[in-house]
Amino acid sequence: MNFAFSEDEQKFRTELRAFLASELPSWWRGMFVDDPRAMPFTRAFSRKLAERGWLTMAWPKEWGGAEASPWKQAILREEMWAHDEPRGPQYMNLNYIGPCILRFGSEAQKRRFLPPMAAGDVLWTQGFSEPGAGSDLAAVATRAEPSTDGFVVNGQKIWNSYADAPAEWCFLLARTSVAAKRHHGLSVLLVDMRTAGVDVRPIDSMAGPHELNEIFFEDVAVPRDCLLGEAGQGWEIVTAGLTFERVGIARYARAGRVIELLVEHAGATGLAGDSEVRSKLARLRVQYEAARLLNYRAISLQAAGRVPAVEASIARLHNTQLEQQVSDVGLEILGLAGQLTADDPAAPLTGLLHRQWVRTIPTTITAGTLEVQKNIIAERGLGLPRAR
Amino acid sequence: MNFAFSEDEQKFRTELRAFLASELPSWWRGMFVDDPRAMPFTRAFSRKLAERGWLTMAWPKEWGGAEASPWKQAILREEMWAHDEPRGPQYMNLNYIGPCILRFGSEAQKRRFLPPMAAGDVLWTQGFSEPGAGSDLAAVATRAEPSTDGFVVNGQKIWNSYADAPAEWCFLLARTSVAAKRHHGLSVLLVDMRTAGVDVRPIDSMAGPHELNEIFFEDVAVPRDCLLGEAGQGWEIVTAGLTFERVGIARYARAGRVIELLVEHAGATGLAGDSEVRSKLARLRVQYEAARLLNYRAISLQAAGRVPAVEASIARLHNTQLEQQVSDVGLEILGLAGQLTADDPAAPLTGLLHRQWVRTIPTTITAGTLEVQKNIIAERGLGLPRAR
Amino acid sequence: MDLNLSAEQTILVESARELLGRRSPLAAVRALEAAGRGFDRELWREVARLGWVGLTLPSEGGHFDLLDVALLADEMGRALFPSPFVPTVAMGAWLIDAFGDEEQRRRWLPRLATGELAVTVALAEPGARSLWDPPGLAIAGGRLSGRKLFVPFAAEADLVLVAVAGPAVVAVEREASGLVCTRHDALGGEPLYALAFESVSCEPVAAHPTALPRALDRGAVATLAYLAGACERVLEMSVAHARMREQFGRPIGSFQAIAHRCVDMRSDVDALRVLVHQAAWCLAAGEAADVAVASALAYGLEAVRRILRHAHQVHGAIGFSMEYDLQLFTRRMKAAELGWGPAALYHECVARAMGLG
Amino acid sequence: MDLNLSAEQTILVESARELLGRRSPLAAVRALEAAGRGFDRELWREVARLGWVGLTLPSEGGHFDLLDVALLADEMGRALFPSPFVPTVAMGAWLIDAFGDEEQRRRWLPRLATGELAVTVALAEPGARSLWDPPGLAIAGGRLSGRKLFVPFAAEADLVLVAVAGPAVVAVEREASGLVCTRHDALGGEPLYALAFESVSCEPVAAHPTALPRALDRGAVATLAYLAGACERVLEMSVAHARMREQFGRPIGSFQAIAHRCVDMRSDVDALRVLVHQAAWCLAAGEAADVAVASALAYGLEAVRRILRHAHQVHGAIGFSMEYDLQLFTRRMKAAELGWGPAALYHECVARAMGLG
Repeated sequence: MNFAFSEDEQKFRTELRAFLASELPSWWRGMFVDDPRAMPFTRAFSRKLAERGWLTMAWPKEWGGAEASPWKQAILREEMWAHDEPRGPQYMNLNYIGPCILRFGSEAQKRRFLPPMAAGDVLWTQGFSEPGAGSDLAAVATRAEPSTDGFVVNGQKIWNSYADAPAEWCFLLARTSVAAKRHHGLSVLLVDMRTAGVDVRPIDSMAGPHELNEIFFEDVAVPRDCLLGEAGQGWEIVTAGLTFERVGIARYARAGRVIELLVEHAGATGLAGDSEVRSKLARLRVQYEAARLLNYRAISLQAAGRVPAVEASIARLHNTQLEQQVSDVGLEILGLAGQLTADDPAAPLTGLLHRQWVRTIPTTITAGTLEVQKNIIAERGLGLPRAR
Repeated sequence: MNFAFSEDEQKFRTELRAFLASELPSWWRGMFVDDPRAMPFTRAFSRKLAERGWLTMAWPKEWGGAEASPWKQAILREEMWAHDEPRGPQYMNLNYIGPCILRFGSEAQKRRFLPPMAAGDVLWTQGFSEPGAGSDLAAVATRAEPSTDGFVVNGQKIWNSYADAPAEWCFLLARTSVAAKRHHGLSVLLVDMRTAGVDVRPIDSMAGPHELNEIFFEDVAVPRDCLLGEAGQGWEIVTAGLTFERVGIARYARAGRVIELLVEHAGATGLAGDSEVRSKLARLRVQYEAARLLNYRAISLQAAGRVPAVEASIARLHNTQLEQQVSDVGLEILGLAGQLTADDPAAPLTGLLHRQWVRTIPTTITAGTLEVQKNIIAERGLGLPRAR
Repeated sequence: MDLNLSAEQTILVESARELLGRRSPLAAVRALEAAGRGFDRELWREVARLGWVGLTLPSEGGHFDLLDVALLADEMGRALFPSPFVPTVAMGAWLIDAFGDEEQRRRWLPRLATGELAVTVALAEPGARSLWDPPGLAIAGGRLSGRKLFVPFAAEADLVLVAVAGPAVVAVEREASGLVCTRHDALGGEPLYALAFESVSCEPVAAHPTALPRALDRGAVATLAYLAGACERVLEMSVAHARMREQFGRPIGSFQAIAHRCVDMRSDVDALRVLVHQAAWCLAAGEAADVAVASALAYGLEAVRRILRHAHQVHGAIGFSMEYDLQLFTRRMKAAELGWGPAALYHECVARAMGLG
Repeated sequence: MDLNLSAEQTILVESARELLGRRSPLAAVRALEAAGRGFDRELWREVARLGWVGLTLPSEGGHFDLLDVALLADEMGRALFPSPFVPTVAMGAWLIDAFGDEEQRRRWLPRLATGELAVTVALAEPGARSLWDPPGLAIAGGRLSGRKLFVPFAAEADLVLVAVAGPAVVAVEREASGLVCTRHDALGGEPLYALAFESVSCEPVAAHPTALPRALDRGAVATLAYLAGACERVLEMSVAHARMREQFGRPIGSFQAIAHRCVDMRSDVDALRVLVHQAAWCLAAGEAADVAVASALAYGLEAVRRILRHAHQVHGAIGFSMEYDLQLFTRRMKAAELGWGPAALYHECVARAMGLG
């Protein structure tokens, strides 16, 4: 065991911080604010990362990566999350859509889809949830009926982040067989969002723009070569993808940064001497430490070539609850002025905590609710009978 | 609405406190300690209460009560619980076994069973749980087979508090019909524990003596006139009884007393200035206030002639969790010395918190687990579908 | 001791629920917010005609007390009724009635009771962490200068009661010259304003040192009652969703993880409500109320936070879409939690009252 | 960064689990407690022969560090192995090795490593709320007088390392005249003693001001590792019970309320363990360890409390019957929580280290 980063890794972090300091404009507050500059910025920023080889650094060299160690990748992730994720939606490409294509895709699919991701040139959205299939993803009803040259898709997806960004491609979970029950009949299609019959409707959300959309598919033709893996393999692909994703989000790094800013705020306002504030911030720091190390544990397993399915879910439990705690306690520490949004000049920390708080409402819901995470741990991690 | 006790009620409380101050010996620490003086004391004390008309004061005058208001009864309960329940197991007689006999019993049963209770002359135990029927009480398998002059009982009960006190009677839930499914075939029998074939075996428990016993019934003859209500009415009787019981326990009063003693301890040891201790004790006080008022809400409904089924369960949730919090936080405040039991001369507050803590392990388990309480509230209070 | 509603209280509550359900549906609440307005003055006059505004003013025929104010506020919270009920009725009417001089009472109370005169209160100043921070504004030559923040409904109020150093309370006409009112950009749905006073004419209303803290107690209790009502509605929405929404072939409310969240909400709302009733009763009865008020606040502010987390967890993604109503509650409730927090203040009050040094 | 066990560590852990499972079943733990004894000296010598006691002593052939001590302690906690491992190996061996003079090291370490010399530490004094309260006992003319409380295994130890004013550490032979050892009546299963010193001969071991706090850090980390192992076993027992016990016609582990309690336990144990490993690694590597140690303690002490409540709730009534094994864990874990608490101490350490004044 070793709880230190290597010199090389520390140097990489320093470089990244310098890069972020020079690249992030002062107005940058992340993707989920109403600022027309955000989306173009995030695309340009991703291209710059790609130029430095930092966008898909963990991927194989063959596909535009640098085969960087999981730890360098973790450092990259931490720095990005600590700075409001300037890669925007592209973190999904690197973390799980790309890796799923790497693992399950044909040679032709890899050649077609991976280079644009590695170049920071493409936005993807995921099409999993439906009005009738949220936690119960196996109930997906969107139909992909085999046609002569591929599939015809009909159905509706919902809660699709960034579909309106606009996303150019969709990682779609659809039913290719109605005969096979539940998850057995599902497949993943890679759908060009510019195909006729695809209609994206944004859903206005508390958590900010881009968070929620609906996607309607009406007789959307998807060529056969856009089926990922085999027909019926959708559940396996999505499960693997969600595991990648759980490790792929460094919420703790964001929380850690917010804690630092709260400590500064407490120092500046005299609250550092308030015992309740001290104790609450210390408690957050301890939770942060636990969340960070549990992520590191999952990454250590990855680094050793193992799949940290349960460990990733446990890390996610800690990370999501940490984020909620940080935002609740942070607002409490700001007090009255915590209500002010970034647009109010009197907002402390430029409205950071308010922004953070609205973002933590979906935190324990999207990409698998807290309850679903716990069911996974109970069944796969503890061998308990399926919760009914 | 009125949140004050009347002058008359306050006077009653003052009288009770004076009585307790003169009657409780300095060694009294409640029933759940290894002290041979405890059981005889509690019997003598109950008789003295009975002489003053304070034992079954809420019962009808006809049956040895004083038809006291529910509020006087609440005051009595509070003072008893705050002083380690010197009535011992007899609180069960007044709170629910007696009332069940009053409500479901024949005239002859009332004449036979109520006067000894009112005189403080009899101990009862309850025979509900079985090895295979805990939270799932409807699974009771103890058989009461009809015989020519009554029933013959065979089976095993478990976790029976005070059966070894020794209890003279058992309020037994048994299956009189195997044809009727689940709770439909259950009946309540009033069983003389001195009948041949009844065997009580104490189970050694962390929570102290008398807490756990097993009762084995082997061809135990129970006369027909010891069936309470009708055959098959057992579930209805037990459900009513558990509702009586939930209101009948003033855990908050005990917790309130412990909080007072902790405040005194903090004052005496200089901990009163420790901000963490202040905040934790204040938090307990607030929880105490909530638990107390929720009990009062249930009693207000009773006083208005209504059955506070869901309200009693909610009060119980608060009371049991309050007790656990008080013991956890109390031990934490005592620190190192919190480990010491009453038998160690250095034990702070004569080992009170240690005693309190071991008692709170069963608190959220016996008489319906926390989970069962929540299921009741979900189904009956909120109209949610049966939790499966 | 009796925690049941009286027959008269039951009628008050039931008629309020009926009226608010009919006249102030959530669509109307949304429309006011979209229009950038705080409340509907016409509807305010209407409820004033029913006696809701002069409720506690014997001079205006009111014969109710703070407990009844709390019962009404609870119903208003259920409906998220946008109105200056807390500053005007729970705080302003009481300050004027209890401390104003004869002339002030004659000048303001009749118009207040008919809904003509909407009153707000200006408490916090820049840098304040809570509403209880002692006010620092000073009066010089009968004139007021300085800033107040987080003043509810200020743009639509007629009279502003301003907490000043002392502590004391002075009144300023909303239209007085030198008073500038700027809207905050805040998360709650009801408008809050920053007020800048530049040598604004004011008149003293209350100089007794208990006037301001007691007015704050009353405002806190009425707000908590409003929150209890809002929580109740959020619970109803959650239960309805849990019964209707199916996953894995059955209603999600049949899963214990969801059902028990609803139960925890039920348990918290009930506790909050009895604590609020006790605090209101103690204040109304002139009993020692410090522990009761602080307990209700300490419990309530934390309960609101738990309840919102539960409600969103039960609802899933639909809960944070703007077209669904939960967000209206979430934002107002969170704003009230921050507005009256932090809970630690009240734990400290309770600690002092318990005899902890 | 690498949180995986090394191959050598894996062997250490696996062989410890095998040996403890075979040689120290819970029945043996019960028997020692029933006999009023702290540990089995024969078995202690046996594990010493395997190198567990001299683990960190290069002079005795040990080449492991505190992280390995933590890994072993974790296995011991799983088995509730009754032994003076924490005071002797995590604290005593280190104090003597790092601060003792050449002669002391020669005199004690070889016998310590073979299990001949069991060492305990005497820290708390009457009135102390925690083990970290600064010691007040003073040495006069090379002799020690006063009282120490909560000393583990004192009656069966050979050497007592006593914290004295300074802070410093002195050694006292257990059999020294003037030393009286009285057993506490305490809730945990392992014996604790009050020691009364009356002009007892002692010799200085460590006078460096960091010796005692660092020894406490080491003891804390080893104890937390032991607790992590105990929690792991309690979780296993809970899961086994939840799978086996049926109510309403199905295993109770299929109810989310029960399943999610088990998950919360899993999540707490895992967090505790990574925090403990980090703290042990920082101490062993000579890195700044204050935040790491305080975080592990702050988290661990509260986690133990949560885990015990969950475990009992999953088990129901059988969980508090003495014939079932859970109570063995409950009592030892609760005693350790109280022995090393309160968590607030460590939150304050973290606050200071975060730069909060």
